[in-house]
Amino acid sequence: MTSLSMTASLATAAILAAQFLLLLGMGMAIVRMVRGPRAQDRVLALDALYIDGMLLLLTIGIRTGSILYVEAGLIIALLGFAATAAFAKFLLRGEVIE
Amino acid sequence: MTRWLPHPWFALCLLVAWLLLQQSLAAPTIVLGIVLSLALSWTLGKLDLPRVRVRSVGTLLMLLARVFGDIVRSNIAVAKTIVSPRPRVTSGFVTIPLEMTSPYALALLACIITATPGTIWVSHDSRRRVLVIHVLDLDDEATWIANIKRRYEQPLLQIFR
Amino acid sequence: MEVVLAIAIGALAGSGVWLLLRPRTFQVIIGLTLISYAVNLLIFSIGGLQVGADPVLVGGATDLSRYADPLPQALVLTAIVIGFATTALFLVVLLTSRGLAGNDHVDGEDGTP
Amino acid sequence: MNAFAAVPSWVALVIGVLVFAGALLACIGSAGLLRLTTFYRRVHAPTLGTTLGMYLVLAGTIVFFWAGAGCPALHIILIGVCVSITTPISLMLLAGAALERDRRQGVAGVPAANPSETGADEGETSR
Amino acid sequence: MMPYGWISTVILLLPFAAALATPLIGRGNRRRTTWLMTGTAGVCLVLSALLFPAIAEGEVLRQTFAWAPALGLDFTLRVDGLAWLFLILICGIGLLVGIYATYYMPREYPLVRFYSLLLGFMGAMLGIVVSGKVIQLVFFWELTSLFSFLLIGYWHYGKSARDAARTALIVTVAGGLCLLAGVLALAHIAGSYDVDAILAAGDRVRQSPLYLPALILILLGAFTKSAQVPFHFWLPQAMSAPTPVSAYLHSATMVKAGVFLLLRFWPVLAGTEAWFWIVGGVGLTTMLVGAWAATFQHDMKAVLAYSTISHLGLITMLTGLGSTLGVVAAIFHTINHATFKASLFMAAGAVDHETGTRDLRRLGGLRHVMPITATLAVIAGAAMAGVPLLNGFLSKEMFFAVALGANHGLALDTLTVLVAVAAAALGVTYSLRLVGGAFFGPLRHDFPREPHEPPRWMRFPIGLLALACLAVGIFPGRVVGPLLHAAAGSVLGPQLPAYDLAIWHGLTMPVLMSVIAFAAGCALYVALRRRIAARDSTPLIDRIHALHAFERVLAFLTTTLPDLHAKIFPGRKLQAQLLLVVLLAGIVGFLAVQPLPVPTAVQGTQIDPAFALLWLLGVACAIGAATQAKFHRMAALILTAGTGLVVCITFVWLSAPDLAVTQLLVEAVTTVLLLLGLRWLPKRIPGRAPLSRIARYRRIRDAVIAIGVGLGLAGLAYAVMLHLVADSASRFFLQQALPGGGGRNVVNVILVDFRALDTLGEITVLAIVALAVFALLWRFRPAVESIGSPRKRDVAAVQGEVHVDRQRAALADQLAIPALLILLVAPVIVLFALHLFLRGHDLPGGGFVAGITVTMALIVLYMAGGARWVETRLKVAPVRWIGAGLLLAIATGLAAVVLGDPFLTSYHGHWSLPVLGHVPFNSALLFDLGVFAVVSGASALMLVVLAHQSLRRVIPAPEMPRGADEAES
Amino acid sequence: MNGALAIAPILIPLIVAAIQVLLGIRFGRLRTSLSFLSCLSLVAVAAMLMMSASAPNGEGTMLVYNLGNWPARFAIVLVVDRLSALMLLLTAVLALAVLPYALGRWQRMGPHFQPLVQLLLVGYNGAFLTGDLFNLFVFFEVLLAASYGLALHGSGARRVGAGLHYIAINLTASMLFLIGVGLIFGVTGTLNMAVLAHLIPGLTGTPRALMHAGAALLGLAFLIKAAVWPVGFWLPRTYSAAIPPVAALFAAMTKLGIYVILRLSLLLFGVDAGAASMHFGSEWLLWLGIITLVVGSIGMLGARELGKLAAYCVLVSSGTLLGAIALHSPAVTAGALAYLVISVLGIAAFFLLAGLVAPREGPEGTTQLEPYDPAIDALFAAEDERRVTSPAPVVILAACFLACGLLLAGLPPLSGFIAKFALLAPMLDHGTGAILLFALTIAAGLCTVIAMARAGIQIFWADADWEFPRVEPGETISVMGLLGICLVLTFVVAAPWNYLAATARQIHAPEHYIHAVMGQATEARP
Ligand code: NA
Ligand code: NA
Repeated sequence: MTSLSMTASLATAAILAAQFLLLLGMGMAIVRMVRGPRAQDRVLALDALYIDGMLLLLTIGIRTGSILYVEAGLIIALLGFAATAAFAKFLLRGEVIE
Repeated sequence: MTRWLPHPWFALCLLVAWLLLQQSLAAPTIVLGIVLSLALSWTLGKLDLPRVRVRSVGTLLMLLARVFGDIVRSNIAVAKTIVSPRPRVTSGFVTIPLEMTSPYALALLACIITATPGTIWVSHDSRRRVLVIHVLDLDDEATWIANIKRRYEQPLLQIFR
Repeated sequence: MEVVLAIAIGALAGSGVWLLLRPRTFQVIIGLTLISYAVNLLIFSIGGLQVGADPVLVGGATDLSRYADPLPQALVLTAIVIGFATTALFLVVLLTSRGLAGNDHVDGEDGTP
Repeated sequence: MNAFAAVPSWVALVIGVLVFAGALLACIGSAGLLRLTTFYRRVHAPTLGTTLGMYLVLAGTIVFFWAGAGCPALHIILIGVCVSITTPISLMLLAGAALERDRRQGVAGVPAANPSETGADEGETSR
Repeated sequence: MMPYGWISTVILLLPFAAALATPLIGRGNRRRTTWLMTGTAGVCLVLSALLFPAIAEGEVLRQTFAWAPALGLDFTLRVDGLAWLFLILICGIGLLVGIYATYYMPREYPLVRFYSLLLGFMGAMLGIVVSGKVIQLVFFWELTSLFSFLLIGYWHYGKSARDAARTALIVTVAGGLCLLAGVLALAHIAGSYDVDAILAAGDRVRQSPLYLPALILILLGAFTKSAQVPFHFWLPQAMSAPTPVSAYLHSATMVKAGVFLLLRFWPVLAGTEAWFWIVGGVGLTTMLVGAWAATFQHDMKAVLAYSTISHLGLITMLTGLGSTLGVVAAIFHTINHATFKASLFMAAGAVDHETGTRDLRRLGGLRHVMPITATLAVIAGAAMAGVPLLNGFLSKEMFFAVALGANHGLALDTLTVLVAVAAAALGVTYSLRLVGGAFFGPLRHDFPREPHEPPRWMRFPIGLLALACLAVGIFPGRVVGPLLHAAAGSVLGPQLPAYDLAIWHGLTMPVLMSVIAFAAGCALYVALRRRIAARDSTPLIDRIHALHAFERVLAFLTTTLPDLHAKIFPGRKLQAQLLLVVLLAGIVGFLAVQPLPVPTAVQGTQIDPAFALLWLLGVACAIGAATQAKFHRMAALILTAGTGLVVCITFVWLSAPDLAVTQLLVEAVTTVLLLLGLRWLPKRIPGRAPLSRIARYRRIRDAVIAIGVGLGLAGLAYAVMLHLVADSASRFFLQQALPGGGGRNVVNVILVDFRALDTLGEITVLAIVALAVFALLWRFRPAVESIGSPRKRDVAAVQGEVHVDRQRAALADQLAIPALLILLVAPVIVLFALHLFLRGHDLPGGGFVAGITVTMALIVLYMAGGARWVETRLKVAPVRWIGAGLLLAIATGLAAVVLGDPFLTSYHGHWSLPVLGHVPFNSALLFDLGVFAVVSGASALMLVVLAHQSLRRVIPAPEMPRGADEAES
Repeated sequence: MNGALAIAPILIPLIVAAIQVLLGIRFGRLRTSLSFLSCLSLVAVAAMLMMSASAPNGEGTMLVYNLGNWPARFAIVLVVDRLSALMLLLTAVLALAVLPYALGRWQRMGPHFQPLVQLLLVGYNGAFLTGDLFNLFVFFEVLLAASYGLALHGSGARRVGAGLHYIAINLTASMLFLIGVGLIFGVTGTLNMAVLAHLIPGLTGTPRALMHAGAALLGLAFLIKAAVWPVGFWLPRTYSAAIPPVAALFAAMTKLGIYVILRLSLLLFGVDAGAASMHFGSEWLLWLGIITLVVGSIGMLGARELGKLAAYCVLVSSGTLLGAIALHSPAVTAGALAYLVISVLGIAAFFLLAGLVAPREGPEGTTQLEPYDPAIDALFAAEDERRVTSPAPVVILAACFLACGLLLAGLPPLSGFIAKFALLAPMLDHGTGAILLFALTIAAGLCTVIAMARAGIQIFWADADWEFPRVEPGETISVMGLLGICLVLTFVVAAPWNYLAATARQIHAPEHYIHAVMGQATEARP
């Protein structure tokens, strides 16, 4: 019983730590976003931010024990690229849609 | 058949994706899934998606396993590079002549190269059949060219002949 | 959590208001976006914050306290959609204005570049 | 509020390790964004998070729901598949855009449109 | 018994009916219009005369029609002696003016408008005098102002006529509005709008605290209408009107409306100090000023106008002195003035008509060519001068008697007498000048036209009026006695004083004063004749020009004041407006929170440090966006997207997956839309120059406001978050979602069932916005300078000589593989959208998110292949989706109405189908399908339309592209 | 089925708009006929609702419609009382009257004019009918979205510039609206206005303070829509830039703000709201109304073009109404309602007319009406006796202009005078502020006369070279129709006035409303 709760709390701590790491990653991405210096750096940072955010959603799912948040993650996975791709295309062609 | 089902492989993939999404194998779900995947693959046909022909499923699976291994290895390598107090970086562009022309093969190669940390697809010239990639830890250009041609291009040529 | 969210709402609203008072159309639209984030969070939070509550009904709805407050969420959803629509329109209007007036000043007159 | 109450202890440990490791990789990837000095180098960094980092977290999640709630939650796999297809799209476009702009601004060291003139690293734009 | 009430009704209605009939009947036919005018006036005159037996017995005739009884507004006609006297004046002079005008007005004029307006005026004037309700009186009062305006402006091609019309309108309407206010106050005191009730409440009125304001307001009405100093200036200017109008409105009738008002309310308002000082003082001043000014005019009509002012002042003063004899004298002089002044106006008109000028300096000796007119003018002029055996003499006598009878203190009484004599003397002078200057002296031959005697029917009205002057002057008791008795009796009632209308009362003080005045007037005329002719302005008072003052006020009101306001409140500036909105929001929000909430012991949720860290990032993104939005738009956009992501994660954290999903999708679409637009915004380079002082001040000010608003909202949010309501409507929704709504996702059930009308409205908003966007960009072409060309063309332009084709191919290559991958992902996105849609009722999802997701699929396809590529392969008709979706959503709701339930009632259950087994069905899903269609259609339409802007490029600009580069320069 | 009549004013234009959208641009005729059909049926439905709302059994006759068959307490409810029926009829008549005007050149200036008008009506009618605070927000947004589209109809630098300001300010206002609704919901747990009114007396301490904050922000949002000083500067520019039929339709929009303030202030902060909340904010409303009135008058005096003049008339009427309803007196409210009706019709007619006499397509700020020049020419210049026969259309236009001036200035013989009288007469009982309002309302009438006379004289009398665009029959019909209604209302006074007086009494007794809505709670499905 105690070992179970011990490992459980250890796992919880690991999840918590993971969340901190992901948030830290997001923070570093945001720093890059602000600093630039070029537009593609910022877009790249946004891409990283989306991925870290998606992973964060999954960890929240684990912490709350709810599977429903996976859908939000799936949306980031499927559509998060749209924004960055649009930015990238914009940088590439000066036009998102030709 | 090809008129109404131009992309059977994709239809199948879509059906699988649908079932995964629904997490159910109930009759209505499957029926609906079939209808949807047929409709969507028909739409893909309307969009002039090139036909795909997978000649060797086995090679494909082998390639995926190899890529997974490469990904794990290069993840660790790149992570080390980043974490090391003074990153020793010798990055650079590598130009690789390619033999293959199939769009699917190229797309898969692009995914593989981009997904593997440490390499990134930069540009491809379809007329001259050359590929430019950027490598984070570039020791020897020739080795990189040889590796990629051997480890990825050959299987891809087999798969999408 | 309440304190954090309240500060967040204030900060978003403050940034938004600052942008709202700027002279360039793009600043205004970003400002409005930020304000609408703040407002959405405010409405969302009025029912109180619940971490780990069930968002959808499980079994019969007997113990109501285990569920997140649905009404504010529904209101925010409507507000988000309407905000999206009006932001899109504002965007198009500011583009048209830029095209017709020749600059991106909110008053269409470019005093200071 | 212990989410692991229903999970066997060793499974909990496995989940913890998987998720932590994945998050660590993602974090290192983001750190790369900061630490690496040029755009062409930085563009490699996020792939840590989109590949192994993500695989680990996804695996942890699948295990968690499988073991905890008994639901297979296989659609989580879809996340992995989608990210693996979509990330290359934006990264390729970004790298292409960077190359295009460098070429246009005449930055030395980027491979010219004529691929035989590919240069080495030293001339890369390092800002 | 005569149906008196109905007769008075006919008298009132007939002119209005005729006025409306004139354009129809008289269309272009001068004869018919003239007959209509004169006939109407004649009939009214006869009908009025029929009322006399009753009036003579002191009866008050009334007739009431229901108009708005609940409003206290009955339409009551009330004819007493005073009203009857005015009826006769209005109709009688109206008849004569009608006859005169047809000969006076230029032959080629159709006169439809003229007679129509004249009839309308006559009706309005009759309306004033027969009003039995004070509001009714104001109603007709303002109507006379209106008709006066239109008649003065009859010859609107001349600037003088236009200015005169405007001045008269503004002055008299202003007076009318004052009258309205005064009358409302009066009625408020008396508790009724009924004239009789008010007349009966005299004591109450005079003791009320509202008496003085009411008095002043009513007097303002009277004084403006009767051209009393200082509002007299409109009357001389109004002489630009055709002469019949001057004769009718500006001598005989309309200007007498003020007098009528003073007499009408004399029993209620008079008898106080205030009345005496204001009415008496104004009347006295006006009398003197008018007479003095009349002496120095050169235009015959101007002389008459100022003399009218003077006589009106005289009448006003008579009512103001407070004696009952004064009232009798006022009424008597009103009659007399109407007769001689109208005939003089008509005579002046005849002179003008025959010679083409009215300037006394250019006229002379007309008695040789127009002897009859000259004779009539002499009679009327003598009446005006107060020559014995004419009516003017009698009323002047009475006036002197009243002046002598005043007892308000010695100095004041003496002054009154002196002024009376002086005014009378001046009256003699200007009468001499008018008649003498035009008709006597040597005949001149330099008139613009060759004068003859005017036509017989043009002389007829003048003659009739001159005859009246004589008749009254010689047989006052018989001719005018009963009228005066009836009129004065109706005002004074039992207070009616004894008076004698004999032409000779013996050698009394008034006679002496008359003689003095006459002699002085003649002497003055002889002495000043030459000098007057030589000067262009009135001595002593020409510096005080009321008209100038009026024009200045007008200029101030229409130019200076608005400019000043625009300077203080820059309403044209968006920033200023938004600043006011935000500031006011802060102020009212702060002031309304009373008492300020104190932190309670209620504990919120435990702070999760990760959550705090998350928001540290979110706030950093927001502030970053705020600072970058000026020069680095793309950075700001990216940072905003980052904030959106943090918001989304917050929703997940706080158990709101639906919100998270929606937020994420909307975020994505908005970002793409903004990005589509970013391309058109001008390039901006961060300036090296330091901020100007004003810019720095603005920034600091805005920052302070922003921080204040942020703090305020944070405080409110904190307070409301901690306050939990036990009995919220949410409980009901949680309880009823499954049994009543058939869904487990309560949020979605609320959206498509409990509060489906909100959702219907929301998709309507989307549809509208899409249509508006479409309409706006329909034919819009971007400004030339904002048209950069896409990069591929620039590359071609820059490196034009080398391998253009190869460059293109290379760029196509760069897109080829991403495009293929996107093509593969797109169907998965659509699949995912349908998944979200179907599960919406039970799990996070629903029509809206599904719709947006489909749009995202479309967006990525457009990005991959370009607009043309997609549209040649897929038939995208988003407008249809919008219409169909709206109809589907409505139809779902209406189905319930058909089944007898309220709109949007939902039905759910299960169908058993052969192969598929149990299939749940829910009508809300159909509604959601409508939502889905509208959302996808609307967002796709916006996207497509925006995307097409890029196709609209006409000429590729030779310059370097802009947009993304802005960030780096 | 009688109940279903309550939703008809929302559904008819919505369905018609959807069909019009579906038809696309090609079926112009059909689209127009549908619009007519919609407006005619709206007038009919509104008249029927009005009759049912004024049914003889007392003043509490209200039609309560529970959407989705859910109890009114929780779901959305539509309420038809005398006031909402009145507003429905007013907008329906307005729309019907304006419709012929737009048939020619105006609607062709862009696509989708007809559906946007219908959707505007959806917004109006929904906002008038709803008994739910958040639903009110939604319908406000419907209205605003449609108004954005219509304000921009025809595009051009001027409209787009004005539209940009209009949208930015209204988006900000919408944020305030949301915050207000959020705060009120947060402390009461309900969005239903009747339930809210029922709960407010029981609030104390912090919740009451928060509720007041919410109400204040909500009020500010409505004040922005009502274009009250100092948050109403957007109006003159937007309205004068919009095409005339649109501006005419917008004439009722500020009145919607007034309507909501009237309804909510009486319902939530009426006599039963408890000492701390009774007449909450009415001092502010009174003074803001007074200032708006003054500013509107100044603007009117200074207006250099006809559209601006009309727009400032809107401000004047807004200020007057706001001040009047702040007095919380049934008699004044009744007068205010009369004034509201007449000013909507009159201003709409004026906007339409302005489009016919003024060449609108100039850059903003073009001086169409010259400022007053105080230089005086000779008093008795020779009369210019040129032969005058104005063409019949110009005479008709001039007559209409005169009628508009009279209506807006509140001068006889048109119903503007009666409305103003009804508004002013009961005002003297209500203290200093009311007397000031009384005086300023009268002064505003004078300012209107000055401004209108200046404009009218210059357009119809002075400039021989003033160009009158060719007037199409539909345009004349619209103007004369609106003015005709006002003329009829001069003579037919008793019945309309009784209705308005009863309306004022009804809304001043909010318990009717509360009972009508909350009494329904038991009848609907569980
Ligand atoms: Na890579
Ligand atoms: Na709360």
